Amino acid sequence: MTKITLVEAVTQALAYELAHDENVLVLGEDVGLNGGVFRATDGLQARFGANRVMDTPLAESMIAGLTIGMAAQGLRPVAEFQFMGFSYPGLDNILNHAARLRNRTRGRLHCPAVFRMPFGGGIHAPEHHSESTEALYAHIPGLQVVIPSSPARAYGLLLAAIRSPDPIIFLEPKRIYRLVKQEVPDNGVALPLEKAFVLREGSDVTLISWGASMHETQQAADTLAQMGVTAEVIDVASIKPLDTATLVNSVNKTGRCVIVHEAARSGGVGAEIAAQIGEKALFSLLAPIQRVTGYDTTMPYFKLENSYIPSVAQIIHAVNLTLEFS
Amino acid sequence: MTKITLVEAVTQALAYELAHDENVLVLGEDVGLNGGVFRATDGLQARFGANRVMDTPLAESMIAGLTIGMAAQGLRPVAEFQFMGFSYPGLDNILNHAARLRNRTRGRLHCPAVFRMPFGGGIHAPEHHSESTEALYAHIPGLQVVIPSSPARAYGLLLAAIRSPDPIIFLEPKRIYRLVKQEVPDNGVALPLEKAFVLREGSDVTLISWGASMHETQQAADTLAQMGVTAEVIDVASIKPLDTATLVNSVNKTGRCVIVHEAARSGGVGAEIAAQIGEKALFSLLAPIQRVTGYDTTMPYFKLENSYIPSVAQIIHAVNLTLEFS
Amino acid sequence: MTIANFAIEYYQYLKPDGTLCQPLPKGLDNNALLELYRLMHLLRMFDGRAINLQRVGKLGTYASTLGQEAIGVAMGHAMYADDVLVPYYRDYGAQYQRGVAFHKILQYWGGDERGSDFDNAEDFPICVPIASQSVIATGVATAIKYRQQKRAVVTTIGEGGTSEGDFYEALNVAGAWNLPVVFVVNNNQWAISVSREQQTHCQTIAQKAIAAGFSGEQVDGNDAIAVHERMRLALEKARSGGGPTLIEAITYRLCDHTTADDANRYRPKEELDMAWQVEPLVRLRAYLTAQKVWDDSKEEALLLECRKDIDKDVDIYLSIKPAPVTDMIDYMYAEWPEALKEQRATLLQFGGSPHD
Amino acid sequence: MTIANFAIEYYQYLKPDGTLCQPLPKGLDNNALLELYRLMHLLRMFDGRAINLQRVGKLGTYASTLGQEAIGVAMGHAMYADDVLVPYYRDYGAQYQRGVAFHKILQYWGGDERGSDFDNAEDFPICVPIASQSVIATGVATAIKYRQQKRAVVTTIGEGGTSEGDFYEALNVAGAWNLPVVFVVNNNQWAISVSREQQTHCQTIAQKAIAAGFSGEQVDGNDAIAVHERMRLALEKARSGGGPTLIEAITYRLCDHTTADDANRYRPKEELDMAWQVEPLVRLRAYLTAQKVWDDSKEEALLLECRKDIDKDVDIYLSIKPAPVTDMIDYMYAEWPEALKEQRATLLQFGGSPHD
Ligand SMILES: Cc1ncc(C[n+]2csc(CCOP(=O)(O)OP(=O)(O)O)c2C)c(N)n1
Ligand SMILES: Cc1ncc(C[n+]2csc(CCOP(=O)(O)OP(=O)(O)O)c2C)c(N)n1
Ligand SMILES: [Mg+2]
Ligand SMILES: [Mg+2]
Repeated sequence: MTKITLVEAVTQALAYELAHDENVLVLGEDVGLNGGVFRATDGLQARFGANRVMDTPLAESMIAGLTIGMAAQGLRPVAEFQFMGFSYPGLDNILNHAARLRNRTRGRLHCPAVFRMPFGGGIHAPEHHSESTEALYAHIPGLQVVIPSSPARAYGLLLAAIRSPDPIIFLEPKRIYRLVKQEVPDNGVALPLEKAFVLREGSDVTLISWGASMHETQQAADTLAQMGVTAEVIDVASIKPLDTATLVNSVNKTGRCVIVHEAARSGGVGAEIAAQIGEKALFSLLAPIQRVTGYDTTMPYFKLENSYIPSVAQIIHAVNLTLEFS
Repeated sequence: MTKITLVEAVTQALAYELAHDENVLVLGEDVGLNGGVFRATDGLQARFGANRVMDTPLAESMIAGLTIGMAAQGLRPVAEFQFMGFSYPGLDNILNHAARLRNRTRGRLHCPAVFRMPFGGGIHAPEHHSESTEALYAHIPGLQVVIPSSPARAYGLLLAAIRSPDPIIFLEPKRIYRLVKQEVPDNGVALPLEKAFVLREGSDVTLISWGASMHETQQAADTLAQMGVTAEVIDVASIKPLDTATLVNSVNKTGRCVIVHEAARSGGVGAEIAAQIGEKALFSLLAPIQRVTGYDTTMPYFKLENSYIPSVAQIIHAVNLTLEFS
Repeated sequence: MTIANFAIEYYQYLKPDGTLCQPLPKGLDNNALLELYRLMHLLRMFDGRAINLQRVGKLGTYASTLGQEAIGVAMGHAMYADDVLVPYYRDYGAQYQRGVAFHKILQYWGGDERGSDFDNAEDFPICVPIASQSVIATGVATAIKYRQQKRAVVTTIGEGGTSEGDFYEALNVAGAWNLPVVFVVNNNQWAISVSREQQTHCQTIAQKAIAAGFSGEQVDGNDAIAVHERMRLALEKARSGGGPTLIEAITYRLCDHTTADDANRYRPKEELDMAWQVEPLVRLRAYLTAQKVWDDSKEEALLLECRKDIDKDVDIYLSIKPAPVTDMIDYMYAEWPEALKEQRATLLQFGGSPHD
Repeated sequence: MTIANFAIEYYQYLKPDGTLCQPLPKGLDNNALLELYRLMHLLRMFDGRAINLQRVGKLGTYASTLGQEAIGVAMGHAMYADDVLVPYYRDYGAQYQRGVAFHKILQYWGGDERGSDFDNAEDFPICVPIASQSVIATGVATAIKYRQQKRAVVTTIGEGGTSEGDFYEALNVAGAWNLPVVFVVNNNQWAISVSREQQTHCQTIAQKAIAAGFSGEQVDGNDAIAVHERMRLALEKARSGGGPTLIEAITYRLCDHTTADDANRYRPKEELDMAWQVEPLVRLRAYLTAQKVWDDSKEEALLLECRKDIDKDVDIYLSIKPAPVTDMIDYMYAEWPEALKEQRATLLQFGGSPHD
């Protein structure tokens, strides 16, 4: 089997569902002939036709509303926002309708839609192309927010998202779109949506992250291992709802916790995780939870973005703080 | 001096600034002759003219963008979104421009704008009129988010917001728009924007809240006092940035903390507060921090809204949990 | 060099005095007109009752349709059952004909989500965030087009709402994709306190369709015949692949914006008086009377019948048992996520008993 | 009954073969045309250099203006210094004339915010979130109107961007408030891979102004003379209280969307070949040569002079010292809030040395 990248796994999942369910449609700006600006929909229009893989006019609120209308009719639309930084005009429809359709009709209608978007920095992109505002979506009741951080999880989680009867925000960490390749069997097997993934077991500290920062987090764990510190590494994957049990169990075991995310610190998803661990595992904590995050500033243009994105050194420093705490 | 309500204090602050600074303008849907649907701008158009108090077409993204353009020209526009639930179409411009204008031009331009909106439930309003999504705004770097919970703080904080050289999201808890009256001298004296207000000192537990929930929080403190428990009550007021020092100092003193907010729990501002207290006062905590919040559901229509809004009983229960913790 | 020309047409059949200004469209015989007349009366009476319920504290804020009955009623009558309605909040006339009982409408404004769980499988509930319904309607239309069905989508909006970007984005995609959707604008001259003239510099709202490359037209929205006929044609066009239409129906909001509003603060009294001269019921009654198919005794009987119908629905509404508080949780997801189950327990502990 | 009529006009002076189809507008003499020609060359050369810098890793993604030089250059030339420009990302031709040095434009695309701290106190920086510039421009215009100044605002957008709700909301308020703003659409036929025809069903983009009740017109966007004259008139109208204008400039994106794009994936080769036949520089050169004010030796001298200018700016760009990492914090607020000071310390500890 050939190995594929994360973005190729996205394409593979889309192709699988397009082939197996005629209710599945893909739509967005430039997703057709151009295959999306990251090529996530490469070849899909050629294979499935322009009525299944649709280039929309340039209007994100419309894309959101259109998707909701289609979903309410029982289709399973997968909409792409070209970059997270351009998703906000769609927020109103997502928050006020997608997230509520089932509830406000008491189940008469529902919204089995997926909203995909690449997010995060680190690819030397222009202004507004490097956002990590997953916390905005994660706060909205009625949504589920899922972030894959490996090709296999991209494939399995995207399948699950498309098959879900409820709206899913599917955030793709573009910095690791092509970072690693993995064998991902195209077997149509979905992964569970509400689960965190323990990527590595350890007993000294729990490292919690998601998306592209998983990369630095795992590197930090490698380095720590060489220093004799075994870290348990958890990919949250589902930032809404959180698989609190998995996180708490780990911290109960290790007594130390470092949360890593690229998004701005204040009100980031790390805060919710820290709060929940504080609620459920307070007296297991041997040291305050550390958050290694982006700053409360706009993501800088690319010349300074590496200074913004949490680094391996920062993670290790934070782990050391938890270890040294007396 | 006559006593005035919170919403009247808003009007008084607007009138004061309109009278004293010709760069101040008020704009929004129905803010003119109608005086706003809550009468927050009552009489202002008659007094200051339709070129200072402007009814806009019905378009929130435009209202946001218009406000930014005006502010960049050195005006001090105060825009009203009629309800928080209708503010989302404006989010894109607020996040991508208002919050960034100074930074992305390295100070060449800036955005001294105020975006006012009534928020929260409890007034038996129709669907979509009872939102508490302050966490969305509070996560956006470059914004300050301020919430008054008394007439005096409404007046003083709104003056400060209008005079601020940077964009302020000013959230008005409509449930308490007319709940209490207070003497509020119209002296043009602003309150500091970055400060939490200790409303009541106590030594057994710290109660932290903002907006309309301050009401139940203070009631709970009253009841607790009768039970012999002295609660320190803090009105956060500035939910972005947080006056962490005031919050942490209090918890260091009391050892117990209950955070109350009406917004949905997951990713609410309570999470950030809990996380920061966990970081800075972990070993002062005698019990896990309790969050008394709305549920992770859409704010229900008004028949069920009282079951959603945190109640005095819930707050007292939470305090008891912190007290009983062993 | 002129490279493009556009014209906006205006349609009217029944003048305010009850005489025709052009022959009746075929298909609309007296029986059909009697039915439209009956429905308008029913709606107006329902409307008055709802306002009364609100005044005595038995209903929340309510948006009246007074004076605008011809639009909803004619629109609903022209639609087929398998068309889809994506309404705004003044479409009870259409909703009623499509399976939405009046007690459901009361329930909705009574603060109970179950009001939107009505007897129509596909129609959307009332939309409050203005203009979002427009883009959603294009999605419904896209689904219909994808499945190659011969059905149309109708979506409505106030003239104020046409200033929203969503309205335009919807028109634009409907034009670009030739979608089977009819956009109906209830131009009742006011958006709360903002007048039609303050809202937009357009001579007509209809011409906003020109920005999307398809046809818009104006119709006398107090003329049930005209609204019906233009709707019928637009629906037919949509169902048969002819694409979208924008219909601006000129009417007047004889009521306050909602029961939470006091229009006396901003609306000139003379304007209101003049609007009462052209309202939709009187003229249709005049026509039917001239046709000798209507008289005072029939009117009396009709009013009685309407009252009975509405009494029944009001009774149902008032007797509805409160929903369990857990309803606010149980419909959020197909299944309430495991991770959130604790919250359900908290709600059960503290949510109190259901309110009524 | 027809109640409204609209027409869209098209304007051209200079045909692709370099001959006039109508007399030169007064005010534009040969000297002015020579200046426009010079600026277009300078811009095209800058553009090529920027692409080269990107190819060798000295610049980030860059949006080229190839083929669209007449728009920015003529627009910038027609504006007064105290007008305000709220641009999108293909307006270097105008920005350059308004105090934005080429090295600032390079710095912007080079990933450095200081590129938007340029020598113009009021103009906005390049706008990336499409169509948000349109609404912001209406705010600038509102400020100007409020202060009763005789100034105009110019804002630009691509034809794809006109599908955004923000564009329409901006037109609508500009019409409703009679704002001094000129909306210029660079219709280069493509929005990345989405063609003009897929984007909207409109015959013209100009007609979108009809939806806002003011006039829109089409101009040959490869004809610097036509763009200049129509801009001049629209600006004059705006400054003198005549309200907004929409100008659709028809051109072609001879380049890829940006350096991150490969237009060969979607753009027909024949279309590109045809577009090269009507591009803006050749025709103006033909005209000036026929006027005997231009010849090969002048062309050579001009190119040399342009190269020198651009070399200088590229050198400045390449020699700029990296910004301190704390810049990302220090410009967020007038003063970095007390409550966030810890974060500044963390940045100083871990931000590393500035990158270049
Ligand atoms: C997005 C949004 N903004 C604001 C509101 C508040 N609001 C409710 S109705 C209304 C006026 C609507 O006027 P119009 O579209 O003309 O419809 P009408 O009520 O006159 O039928 C406003 C501003 C809303 N519901 N949604
Ligand atoms: C709101 C928003 N959505 C999407 C994008 C991504 N994007 C950048 S340019 C572009 C195409 C723009 O086409 P057009 O408006 O015709 O301008 P052109 O680039 O052709 O000059 C898109 C989709 C964006 N920048 N902003
Ligand atoms: Mg109206
Ligand atoms: Mg284009």
